[in-house]
Amino acid sequence: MASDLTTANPNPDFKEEVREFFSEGIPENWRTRLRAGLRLEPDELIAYQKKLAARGWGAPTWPKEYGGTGWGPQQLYTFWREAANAYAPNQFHQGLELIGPIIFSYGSDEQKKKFLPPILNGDHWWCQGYSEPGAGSDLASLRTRADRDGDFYVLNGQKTWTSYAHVATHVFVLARTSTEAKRQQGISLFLIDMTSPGLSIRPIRTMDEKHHTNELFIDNVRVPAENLVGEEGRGWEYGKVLLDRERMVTASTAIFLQQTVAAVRDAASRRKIGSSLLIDRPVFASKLAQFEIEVRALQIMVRRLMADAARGAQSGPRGSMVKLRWSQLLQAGTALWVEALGPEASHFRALTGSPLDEDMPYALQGALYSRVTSIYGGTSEIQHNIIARRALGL
Amino acid sequence: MASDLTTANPNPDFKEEVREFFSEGIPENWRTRLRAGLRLEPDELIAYQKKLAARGWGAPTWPKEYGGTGWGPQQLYTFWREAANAYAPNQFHQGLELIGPIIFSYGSDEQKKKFLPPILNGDHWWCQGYSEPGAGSDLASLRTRADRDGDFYVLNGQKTWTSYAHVATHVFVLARTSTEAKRQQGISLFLIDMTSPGLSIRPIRTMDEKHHTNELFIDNVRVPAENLVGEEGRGWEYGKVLLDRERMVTASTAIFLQQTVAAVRDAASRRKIGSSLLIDRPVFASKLAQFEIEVRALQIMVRRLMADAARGAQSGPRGSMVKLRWSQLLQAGTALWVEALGPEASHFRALTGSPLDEDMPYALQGALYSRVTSIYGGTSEIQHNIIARRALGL
Amino acid sequence: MDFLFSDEQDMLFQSADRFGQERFACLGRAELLSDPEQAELGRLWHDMAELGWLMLTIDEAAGGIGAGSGEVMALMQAMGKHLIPSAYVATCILVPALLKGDEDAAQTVLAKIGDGSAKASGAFFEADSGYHLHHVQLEAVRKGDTYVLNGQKCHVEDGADADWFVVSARTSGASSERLGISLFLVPKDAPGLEVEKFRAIDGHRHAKLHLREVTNAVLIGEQDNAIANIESAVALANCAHLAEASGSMRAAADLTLEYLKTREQFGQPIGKFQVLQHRMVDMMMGCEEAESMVFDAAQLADRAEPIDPLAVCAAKVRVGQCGLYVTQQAVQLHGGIGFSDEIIVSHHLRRQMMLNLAYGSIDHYRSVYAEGQ
Amino acid sequence: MDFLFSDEQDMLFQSADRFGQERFACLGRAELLSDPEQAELGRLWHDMAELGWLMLTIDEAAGGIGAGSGEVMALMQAMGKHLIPSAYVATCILVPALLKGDEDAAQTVLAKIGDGSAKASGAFFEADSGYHLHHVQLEAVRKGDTYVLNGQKCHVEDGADADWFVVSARTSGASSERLGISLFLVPKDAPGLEVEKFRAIDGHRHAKLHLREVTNAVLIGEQDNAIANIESAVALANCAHLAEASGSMRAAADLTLEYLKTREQFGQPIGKFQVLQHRMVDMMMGCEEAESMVFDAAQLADRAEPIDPLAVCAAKVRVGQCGLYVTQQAVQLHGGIGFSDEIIVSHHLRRQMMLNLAYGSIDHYRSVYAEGQ
Repeated sequence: MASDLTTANPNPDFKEEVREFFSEGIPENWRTRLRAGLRLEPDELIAYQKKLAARGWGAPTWPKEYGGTGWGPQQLYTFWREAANAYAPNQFHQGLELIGPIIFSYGSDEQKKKFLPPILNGDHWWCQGYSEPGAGSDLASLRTRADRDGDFYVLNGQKTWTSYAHVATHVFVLARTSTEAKRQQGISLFLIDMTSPGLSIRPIRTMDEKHHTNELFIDNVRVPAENLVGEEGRGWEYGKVLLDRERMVTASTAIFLQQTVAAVRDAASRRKIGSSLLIDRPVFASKLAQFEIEVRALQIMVRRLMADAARGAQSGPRGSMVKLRWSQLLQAGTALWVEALGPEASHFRALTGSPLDEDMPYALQGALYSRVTSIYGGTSEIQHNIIARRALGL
Repeated sequence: MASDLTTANPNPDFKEEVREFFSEGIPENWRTRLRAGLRLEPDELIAYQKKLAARGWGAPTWPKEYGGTGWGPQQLYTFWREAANAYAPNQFHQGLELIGPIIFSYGSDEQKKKFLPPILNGDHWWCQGYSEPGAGSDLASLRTRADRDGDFYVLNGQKTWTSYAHVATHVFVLARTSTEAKRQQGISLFLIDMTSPGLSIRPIRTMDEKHHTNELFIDNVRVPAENLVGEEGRGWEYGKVLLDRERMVTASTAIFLQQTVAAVRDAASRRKIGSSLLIDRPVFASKLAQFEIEVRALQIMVRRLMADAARGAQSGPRGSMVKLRWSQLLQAGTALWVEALGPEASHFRALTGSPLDEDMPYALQGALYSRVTSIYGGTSEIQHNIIARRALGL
Repeated sequence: MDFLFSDEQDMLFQSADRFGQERFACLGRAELLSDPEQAELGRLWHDMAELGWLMLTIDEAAGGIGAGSGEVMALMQAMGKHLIPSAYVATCILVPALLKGDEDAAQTVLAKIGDGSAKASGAFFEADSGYHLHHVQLEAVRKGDTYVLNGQKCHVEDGADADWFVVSARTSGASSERLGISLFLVPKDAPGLEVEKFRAIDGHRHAKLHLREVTNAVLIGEQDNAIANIESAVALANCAHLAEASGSMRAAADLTLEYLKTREQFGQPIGKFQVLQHRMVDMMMGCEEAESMVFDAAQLADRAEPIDPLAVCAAKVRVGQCGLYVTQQAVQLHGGIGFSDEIIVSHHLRRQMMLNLAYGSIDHYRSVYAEGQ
Repeated sequence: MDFLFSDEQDMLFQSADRFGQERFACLGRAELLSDPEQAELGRLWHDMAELGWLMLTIDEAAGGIGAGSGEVMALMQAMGKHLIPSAYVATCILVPALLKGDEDAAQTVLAKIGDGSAKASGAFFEADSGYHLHHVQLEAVRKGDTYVLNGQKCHVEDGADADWFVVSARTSGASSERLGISLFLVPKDAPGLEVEKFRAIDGHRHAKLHLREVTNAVLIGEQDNAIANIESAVALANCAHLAEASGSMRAAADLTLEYLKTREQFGQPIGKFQVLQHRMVDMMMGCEEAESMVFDAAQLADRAEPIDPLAVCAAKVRVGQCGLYVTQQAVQLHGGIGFSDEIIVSHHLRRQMMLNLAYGSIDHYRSVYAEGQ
């Protein structure tokens, strides 16, 4: 089965099925944003989640018993490739890829019953309350407290970089239930309804001018004890179930980079300089070729990562390497796209209601957004540290 | 005077004088090696030293009282620019730029009288015995010992990377005269005749296939006490006089980079691919332009460095920055040159006595040699450390 | 000027530095820029007029100060340091350089620019022109005493608030010939002129022009022979932008150095991490390289001879690369908050990205350099 | 093969790894390479023949093993790891791929290659051809039963010790046409053939050919239609070289990692310095990227369809870049001794530099990729 990953057409039926699904109904106006490496708006992602769920594909990476597809790496690879080719989005949201798997691995039966189905069908939208102001990459230093009070925990503290908190129905929060333990112990994980009194948010303006993240203030928020995941004090280690899953998330992200390649190629094929097309000018063509070749190399690294998964082998630092290269290439690709647009790329917002070529604002927004991809999820510097320590023994 | 550095033609007479000097007698066969950033053979450098000395220009950076020209930064700049334009070498040797200045700053009158004139007229050739095996960038850990014995010191130890020891008449050596003091103290500086019994050398083969450096074995070598420079135990600090001079040495080196620009341009103007010249092909032209622009930027940084010197101002980290950029650009330039040569660049030595285009071996040798320029004189990593600590306070 | 400001230039820098510090804090930047009335920015412009900055490069004969490029560099470095978003370069550097003749209309515009009562910009780029100033298809046809202009300009730098446009038009020759290009002064309310306005990611406000049978246009300089004038005016605008870029990247680097010394992670200031130290050194080298090139370009521009176009090309390439590198790394080293609007580093990155587009990209100038060398 | 060797391939790798370890130490490398008699290298070649490696890619029909590209990759990675300098790729990959026909002369040469009694190479490049295989000016004119060849080949990879040359010649058409190119088998002692020999910085021995009225040449394959055959043979040679490159860079990286852990400076292993740790990570990423591409190319070459030329172009570009980066940094991190002949890292750098020239540079293949995309 593993070797199927590397042959041209491992399972034509499945591929056709996927292709047919995507042949209808990916809205045209998603395309430009996806090519820029941008995420769609939550309402669009929710609509897409519902559409996938209706087809039974709401959770491609989940086991069947929890409503997932139970696909192996080969099917996932085919699915993502076809999705990328069809300009569908890479369906990542915190419910699907972060708290869902933690709940089905460590949650109580009640929690599974209550929380998993609405993630799949798009009725619940989750955000993640992990980062805290001043903590940055040093997550273990978190200070939000959860004090037991009868059948409740009372939470106090502040979170930051809480993406999509402004549209989320639920948030999962790490909080300290004991101050005696060492830094990474004494931390517990809670599932919280966003309508709970005492929760409030303040948007964080970011340089890409997209409202996607927030500060989250937690002021005497009472959380039912049944919403504690697993045992008290072990919240930190539950995250580890995600480590193994992470390489698949990383792999899928990198597969979608081919959409950016298409964007640059497309823009350069439309732009004329004098009598020649930009794409025919040797210097630009050479830069584009370099970018495409590096993307191709990354795609092959992704196939290797998934071949590891297919045979149940460890991948060592390959997941981190793919994440590092992906952010570098998204940055390079969006910069090239902006370059391909020429002088008008400075037209980001129309002030007089003029129509604006979709390329202009989204390419720029993508280029700006790309800068944060080497910061979030562990900065590139932290990734290097981790690889040096874990894989190289330095 | 300072502003003269920046205007087109500050002192036409001097410039003409220099130009006239160089208009005659720079042998054609030096050109290719100099353009590759390679150093000439010692006998050639000695011949050139004698020629300069005969003109009264044996030591452009020395004060007049010791036989130097007493030139200020503006004249030095003009001199080096013209020398570079004329494909003359950058006259750096250890006698002229290292031990000479230490002797005229800290040496006894006898030492000045005995050692300075032969440096100028090329009769003495010095090498430097500082580095030791295993010490690398950590110079202060040196282990060569000098024990007093009546009117002599007896030296024992081993040095490495002793460039030109195989042709030198003299060597200056750092050795420990006390083991009690802290690491950098208790070190003394000695002037030693290379014919002294107990000195022996072993060549170090290097990847550029040029014999220029050696190991130096010091086995009970007896050195007259009068050859101790200055006071016992202060040898380390005498080197500091060179720090201030170093920026001028760095500046001159960087000025000569324009010879490499000319080499690449020349090779690309001669090479045809199909019906077009390589230099007219947009992708190569773009790479060459990038290289030239960076060299231009470096030359401007050099002018700024010399403008500092002209007004007696500190340069902070500018000298280190120029050294860093110079080695990067020499590496980039020689690689570009090799690229310009095409398939035949793999013809490094003729095995059947065929004539070999001078470009081929020297461009390759230069490309190989360039790799050591980011290692010697403090690796690029050490330079970064120094700038971070001294200039940025990190 | 040997890589130092003169006392006068230094005073100008100090004064602009104070001005930026007092009037242009980062917090509230977004609101200030997005105000459709541009109220505070209008007051800022008025104060700059009072300080005499708006007439800095206008010839003394035309009532200006006639200062050299050293003064421009000093002022622009301070503007870059505080990221003062204004139409200064277009209005006060580019247009005065274009309007060197003695036409009455030009004198009127210059006077109004100098006293702050009007803004202007130069309109050159067209849909297929790339950044080539001599690719001009917008047409001006002589009819009796007037010219009739038809065509588009796809991007006018800082043109959204301009009262006048200095427009390049083809009066003869084919669309890429250097000969046959003329300049016209066109008021924003000329019948037949439509001005579309846009905001960029750095808060600058640009325009796109549609000219349909515009007759209200005054020929500037000699007919058919404007290209040299346009190119040297754009070179001066580029020099000013480069000084702004060097001031901006230095400010971003300084802020980052400060952050490395104060921000703690894993129990120590992050500036103790060697990788960040070396990155910081590379950023400082980028600033040093850029500054040197800017001084050099300013010195060249101060001489009597015309400015060396290759020197400006080289500086556009290298200063642009340094500016991107420095400000990208400034954001990276600040981590998450570097990406937020609330501290100024991300604004520096946005401005550097846009400076690289203004009047031509790195690739454009590198290829011009390659051809000219 | 899913990015793993099969058991057979792994055994081949292990065997070649042992061979390299036992027979090819770094010390004395320079002497061994510079021996004009090539005595030890001759024994090495003989032993490789005994191991059956020399007939690895020769078709079974022609008495060879007919192994696939996975086997070639395994063997070449080990050769790269130990930097075994031999004419293997030219003789045992390129030439067997060129000699696919049933000409008697070809069969004779293949037999001799397989048993180690002869070497051969392909001669394509000319003074003005760049790395374009279809720029052929060397002329072959039919005269009766024979052809008369006149012209030069400026570089024949690993050609100095070849007993036969497979030479591309123009039999019709203009100098850059794809049609009109034919292949000829020419023995080294053919009257009118002059072979100039050269050594490269990696110890490989190349040649330059002058053909003056050479008649002793056998047409291989169909007249005028050789270009596709040449291109696909060169693609296979490139794949083998890429596998060698990945083995070599991995060895250099492993040695450097070991050095970082053992070499002490300033009182600690230099691997404790964060800057060197991150550099090491980047080197390992380069190895990973290169290896993945090499596996991919080998997999592609194993399929029935003809090899995808774009995949090989892409790998030539990226593996080349990774190889240079990794080995340059291996030298840098070793410091002074990295530059010396006495440890192997500098030899890896030299080989990577030369692999980048063999059959075409990074720039050449990137531009072919750009045109083909």
